[in-house]
Amino acid sequence: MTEAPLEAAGVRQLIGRAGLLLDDGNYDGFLALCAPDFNYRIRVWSPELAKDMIWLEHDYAGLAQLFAALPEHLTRPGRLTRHVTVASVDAAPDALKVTSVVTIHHTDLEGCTSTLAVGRYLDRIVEQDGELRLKSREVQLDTRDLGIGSHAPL
Amino acid sequence: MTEAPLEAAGVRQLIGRAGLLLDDGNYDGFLALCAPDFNYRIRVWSPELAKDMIWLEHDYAGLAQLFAALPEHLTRPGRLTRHVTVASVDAAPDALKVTSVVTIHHTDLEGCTSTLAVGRYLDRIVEQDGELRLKSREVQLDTRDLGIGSHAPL
Amino acid sequence: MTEAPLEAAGVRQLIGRAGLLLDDGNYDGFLALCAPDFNYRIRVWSPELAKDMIWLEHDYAGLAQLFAALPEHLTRPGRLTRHVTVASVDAAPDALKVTSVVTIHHTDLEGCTSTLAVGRYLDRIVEQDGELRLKSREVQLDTRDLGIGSHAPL
Amino acid sequence: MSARDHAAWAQAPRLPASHFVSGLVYTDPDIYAAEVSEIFGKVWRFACHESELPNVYDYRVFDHAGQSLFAIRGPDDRVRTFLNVCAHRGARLLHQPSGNASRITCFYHLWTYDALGKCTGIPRPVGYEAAGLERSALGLREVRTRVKLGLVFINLDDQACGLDPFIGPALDNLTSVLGGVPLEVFHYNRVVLDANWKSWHETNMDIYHENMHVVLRKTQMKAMPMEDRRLAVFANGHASSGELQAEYSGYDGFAARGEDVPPLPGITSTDFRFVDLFPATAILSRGTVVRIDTATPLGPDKTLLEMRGLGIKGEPDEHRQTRITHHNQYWGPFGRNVPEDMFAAEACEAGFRHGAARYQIIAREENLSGQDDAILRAFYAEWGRRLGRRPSDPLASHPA
Amino acid sequence: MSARDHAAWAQAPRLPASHFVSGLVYTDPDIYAAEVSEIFGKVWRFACHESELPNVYDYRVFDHAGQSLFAIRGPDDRVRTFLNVCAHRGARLLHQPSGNASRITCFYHLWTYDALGKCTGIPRPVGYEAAGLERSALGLREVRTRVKLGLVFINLDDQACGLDPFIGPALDNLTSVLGGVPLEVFHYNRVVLDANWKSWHETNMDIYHENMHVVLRKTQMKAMPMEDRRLAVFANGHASSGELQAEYSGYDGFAARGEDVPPLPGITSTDFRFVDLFPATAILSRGTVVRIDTATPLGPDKTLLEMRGLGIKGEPDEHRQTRITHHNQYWGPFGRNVPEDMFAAEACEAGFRHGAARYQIIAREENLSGQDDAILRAFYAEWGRRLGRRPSDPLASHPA
Amino acid sequence: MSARDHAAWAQAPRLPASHFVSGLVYTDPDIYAAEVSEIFGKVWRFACHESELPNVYDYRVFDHAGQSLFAIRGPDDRVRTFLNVCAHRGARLLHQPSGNASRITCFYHLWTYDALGKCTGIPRPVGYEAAGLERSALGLREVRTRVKLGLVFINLDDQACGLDPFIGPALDNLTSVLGGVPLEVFHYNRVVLDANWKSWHETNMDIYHENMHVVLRKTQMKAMPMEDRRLAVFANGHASSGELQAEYSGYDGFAARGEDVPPLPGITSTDFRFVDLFPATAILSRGTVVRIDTATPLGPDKTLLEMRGLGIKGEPDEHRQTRITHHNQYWGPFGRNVPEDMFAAEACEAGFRHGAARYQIIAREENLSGQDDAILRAFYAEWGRRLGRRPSDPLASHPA
Ligand code: FES
Ligand code: FES
Ligand code: FES
Ligand SMILES: [Fe+3]
Ligand SMILES: [Fe+3]
Ligand SMILES: [Fe+3]
Repeated sequence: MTEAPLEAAGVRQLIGRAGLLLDDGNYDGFLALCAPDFNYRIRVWSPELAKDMIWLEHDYAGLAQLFAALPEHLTRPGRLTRHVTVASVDAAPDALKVTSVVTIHHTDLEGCTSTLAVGRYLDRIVEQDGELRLKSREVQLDTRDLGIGSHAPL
Repeated sequence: MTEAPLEAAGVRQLIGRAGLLLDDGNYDGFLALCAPDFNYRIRVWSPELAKDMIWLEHDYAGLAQLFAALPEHLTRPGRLTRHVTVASVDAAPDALKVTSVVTIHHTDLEGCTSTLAVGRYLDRIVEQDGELRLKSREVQLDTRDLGIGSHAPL
Repeated sequence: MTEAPLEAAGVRQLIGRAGLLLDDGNYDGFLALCAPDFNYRIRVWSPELAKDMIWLEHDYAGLAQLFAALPEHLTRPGRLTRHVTVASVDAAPDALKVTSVVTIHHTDLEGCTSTLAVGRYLDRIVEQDGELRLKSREVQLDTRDLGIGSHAPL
Repeated sequence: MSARDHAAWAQAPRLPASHFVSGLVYTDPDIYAAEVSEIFGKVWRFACHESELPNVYDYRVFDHAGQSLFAIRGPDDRVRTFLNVCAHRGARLLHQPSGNASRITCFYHLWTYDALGKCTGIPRPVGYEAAGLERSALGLREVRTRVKLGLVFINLDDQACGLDPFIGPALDNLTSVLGGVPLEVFHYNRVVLDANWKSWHETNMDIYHENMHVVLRKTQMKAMPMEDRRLAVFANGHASSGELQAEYSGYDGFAARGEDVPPLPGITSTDFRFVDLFPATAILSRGTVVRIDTATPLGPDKTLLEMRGLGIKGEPDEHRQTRITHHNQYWGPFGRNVPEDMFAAEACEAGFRHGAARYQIIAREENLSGQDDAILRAFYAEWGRRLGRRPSDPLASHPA
Repeated sequence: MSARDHAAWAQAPRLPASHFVSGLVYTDPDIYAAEVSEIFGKVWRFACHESELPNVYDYRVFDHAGQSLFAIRGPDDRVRTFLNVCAHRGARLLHQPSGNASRITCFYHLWTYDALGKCTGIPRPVGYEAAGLERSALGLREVRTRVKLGLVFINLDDQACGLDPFIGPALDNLTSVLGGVPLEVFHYNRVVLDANWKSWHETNMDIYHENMHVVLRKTQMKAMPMEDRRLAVFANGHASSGELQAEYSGYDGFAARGEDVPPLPGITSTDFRFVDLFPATAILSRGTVVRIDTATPLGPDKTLLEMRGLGIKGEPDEHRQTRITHHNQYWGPFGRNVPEDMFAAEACEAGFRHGAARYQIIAREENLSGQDDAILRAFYAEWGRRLGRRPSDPLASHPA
Repeated sequence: MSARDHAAWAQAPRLPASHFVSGLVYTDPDIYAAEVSEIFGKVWRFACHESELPNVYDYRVFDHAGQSLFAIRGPDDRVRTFLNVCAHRGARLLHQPSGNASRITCFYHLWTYDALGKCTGIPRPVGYEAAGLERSALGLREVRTRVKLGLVFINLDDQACGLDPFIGPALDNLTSVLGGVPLEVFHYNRVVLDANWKSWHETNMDIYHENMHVVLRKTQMKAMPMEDRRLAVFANGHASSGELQAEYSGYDGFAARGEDVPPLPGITSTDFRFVDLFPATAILSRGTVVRIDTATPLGPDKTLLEMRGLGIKGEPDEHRQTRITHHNQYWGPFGRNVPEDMFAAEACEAGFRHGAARYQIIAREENLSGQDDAILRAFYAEWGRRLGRRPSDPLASHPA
């Protein structure tokens, strides 16, 4: 079960930085942490349908298009604060499998903060050119009522 | 004060995994992380009585009995999300003493999330057969109003 | 990007411990983690003024005076729970630059918990006499409505 | 005159009464209470899709007019609906949003019911003999239920007209889409908006706010001029449009849409049709997928919104994945379109709250082309008829 | 007939009026306001246990009828209770839930009071001389307080009858348990339930929901047949049972219970007794421990619940630990029993909210054995008497 | 007599009616509604400081009387204020708290307005021709706006008297401080308090609670005896004090204060002056800095508090930093003074809620020296005049 410490530190760093960059709306910075074959997905379990649902899915290019389109969209005013803690790191043949717990708060324009969503990040991380990169991220949301929703990834 | 990095990584892994397993209701998995002489306790300070209170206490066998009984009980519907971050790791003669901060959210059947409780995990961790194991966990809750309460450990 | 694992572990330990000490109102303990030239600051962005604001700033001596004065002040009853997760650690010539995400809950005297504030700690950490020490902390609050406010640092 | 002082602002617009609406319809608590009883308590309302109850004894719990109900498929394959409360001491009966129950047992004292609402068991019935309680009189409250084109409708009013006369021809342009092949819900989400239910439904009744959505500006504006678009209004407050078009290549990343999965029956991949059912249901199809949304008022400024996405039942996995992609491009919590409508509904709520905005103007007349306010006027005419109030002056003494 | 239509559902059950209760008693705001003033404003109500105020000047703050009060032990060792507000400008006086204060100083302008409620100091009193303010008229509002069997009771109504006539013989079966040796509170927790206060208290007044609790099914059901259990009802809405039994070996892990610590005076380790005091206090003993719970209404659908666990004052540590274990097996936020009752209370609230459930049936007549609804009927009879309303039809014009 | 029973507690104090206030003024919903319409709907109220709108087309959004408004600097450099809602369908217009907009475009259907409130554009206006809608009649609702000493005031009542007669001489002792050199807001924070707006404003109207603040005990108490302090009351409910003193060396760490940055015009570094403007604005200066706070009622027990700190526009960075330090020593969310006043306001709210506290006493008469209640009496006299109610008995039938 023990993770190699070097990898553990790098993984925490990667996941931590990715969260800060998304909070800051630094989408170029976030994409720079992703591998070219990156896949992003939001998966939610529906107890109403007794099914998994995909609420958003993009590859690297699709995500880049989405980020580029954001300024033209009407979006929820305010700021998100992603609090991400790595919970487990497992070696897999092709990548490290990392599970993090994430709590996302929203602060509105009046400075009031509320919990927007909780869930997990299921990340696969690879090493490319000596750097760790996100190869995929699946956001598993426990929270399903997200208010007016979001154009940006969580 | 510096913790040994290998232990630190393993400890974070153990604590992180334990949280995920409890969230998933994987109680066998959780017990597999516990030493045979495991002790679990929920301690709460009562400012009304100016006393510490024990709200739940079990040894390994008692906890196993509790887990086995859960399906027969009427419990709070929904899902808990334990967000656990290791705050300090200290060497002690017989075990590592680990203090984590924990925030527990509850998501109801309609997908709305609220904060259920905040507090700390005070864990003692030992190595057994080459694996780190929880020797004891004391949950110190700051939150005392837990709604309808819980049959399952937090 | 990879942080040296030894430092990473020590940094997490330092930040983690500092949070526990503040929660416990152990201000001497907190000051013992700070360098003599420590600077503490709370910075908040005002979208109303389109300006950064400083809401509190103290050097080591000023902070010690503040802590000493706290018992004489009328303060918010209850307890704070700081949940701090280190997100990134960067080497800089004179210090490690550490960014953490922080979620602060308040539990009132009746045991009910609510989110008080979210934001970041921007810390600079140095090694002195073989120990890591906080050289500065800037608290960047996303939350601006803090209820009745606070005499104590967040 | 440029800006207005209080007197000018408070004055009703110099327009026909049908062409403006008082802001009080969104905020007044008595009007809200009347809406719950006189509208939501008396209309046929979409509850769920029959694919959510595929098997005998499948049930689905939902909220309506402040109350919890459940629809359940009986052993005769018929879907019935009941209030979700026990006849004994009133406890909520079913706690999961969906499931399968051949016998419904109340957790509290174990009274049991069958899927026809009959009370089938009371522990130790002898205790009730002295008082003369009859088990046969203790069934659940059944609510009228009809299925049309796969849509399960309910009505709390036992005296209301039937579903077909209520709907009339309003669903006609979606008949083949909804009824051509069996559909299945693959997406469901619910959200509580800080908005009056009508502010939400208005986003479905007005298509001339297209400029608000960059995704519509880029895919719809040029696909068909507003002047060529046709709206239809029907009796009972319903409306529809069956002739809208989209050019998906207009928006970065959407170009593939339309060639990658067959459209639903009777529609093309670039067609866009919608039906607004009074009071608060909208059904939309963008060729390859269907969206159904339903608003349930929770208070003058709180609305539960439920949104469904549908594909073809039993279709191959790749088709389903593609339909989900199509759905998510516009709809769902991360769609390019829907969050903006929710933003608009909440922004109108904020405007009317505490009386800042006094009136809204629905005065566009364009021969039922895309920029006409006719759908909104038809909605408010029905609203006024049911409440016995004029939308333009809803607190005036009611007409006798 | 199986299921019911609206007309059948809305109709009152064909039962004697005493045998059913309208759902309006849980939801109507006027009824709620009347309950606060006519019931909670006029009854003796359990406030705390005297062990929470062991020393002179110990105080304990609590809520009652929407207001904050505090009980304090005076220099004469007598416990008195006061409204927790300053006579000057109304500020809350005591902010901690408990403490010790020989002098009570308001933080705002430093007016001081003693433990008898007298205003003992006003800074710079000369400022009040012109207006003729008399410090002697500025004491705190004292609330009637009586201690019985260690239980501190208060009454906001200065004209109400005394505590003893109010309680009558209702506490008799717990006299030796509560009064045989000095007890001490070791457990306290408070929780705000989304339920009407009566929905909660009903879980203490109905023992035939035992089937809901797996722990009771396994430890009580076979220990004593329902038919042999005896309930008692008393004047003023109280009730009790003194003859229930448990077999703790029935539940995994509970077997040791009973041999590991002596029972309280006058009760055995397997006895189970309870007393329900009108309006909303229950005292239960399972041989080795005592639980006291008190409900304080905060709104029609919000209730503050306070729960205490008691052991023997000064007992050895191992005894105390064992009693805590016994307590926690059934009670407390992690007990096997209590969370399920809270679930039931909230589920009934959900059922009656917005009028889905119309009536609850309390029609079991079994000669005061375990499945009788007699306790509930006695409670509602008293409720009706105090409010001047019939529980079966509480919005009917009141009897003159 | 020491403590009081209910009858004594409920009795009005034996004082002149001007010398006490009923707790109902904080809790009664009808009184609250009357305050919103008769006070906040009719007075001049501080909105923001002109430095928040330095350039043409700068705007600032704020809340008042439950509604959103915005002030905007026009091309003629004049500041005007408008309700922040679109004339079309009522949507909120501006969403950011501040910004710059030469043209205001509603996001929903793109109606546009200029900085004078004129409706300058409606997409496809032909649609409105049939109904005869005139764009010229569709301007925004403008609200009266006046700037005095850099303070932007607004008034929702078009018939109210002018700003100058309303303020009278109340601001005189701050004329040079506010108007001597251009000031600039460097601090802004808003917080929603669980308190009635008057409970907050009372903390600004009573200076004899100085003992509550350790920082004032140490820096003010000895700087000037209460007897020597002078209060002034003015027509329309305003008040001020221009002659208070502080000795900053009394508090650890504050000693440097006063030598490190020049004071504002016409005041010394150790002077402390304040003005309370009816109904809920306070302006305070501690020599080197200014604080302005404004309370906006959100409900009987909810108040939005906005707090500003001001320095000299264009001053050197070191000066600004020092002023910020001075500001933060006492004020702001982490000041030594302000959080304690918020604590006090919430503690009074808690006391009056649900009627525990019945009256507050404002009976100190000390010739307008520091411990006099004259400011509070002047405030409540004006309050009573505007509402047509007696503060001591506000639910009595109103005087005709
Ligand atoms: S409430 Fe359902 S069985 Fe009693
Ligand atoms: S309010 Fe208590 S002393 Fe003034
Ligand atoms: S609501 Fe503003 S343009 Fe339509
Ligand atoms: Fe739209
Ligand atoms: Fe029970
Ligand atoms: Fe003050």
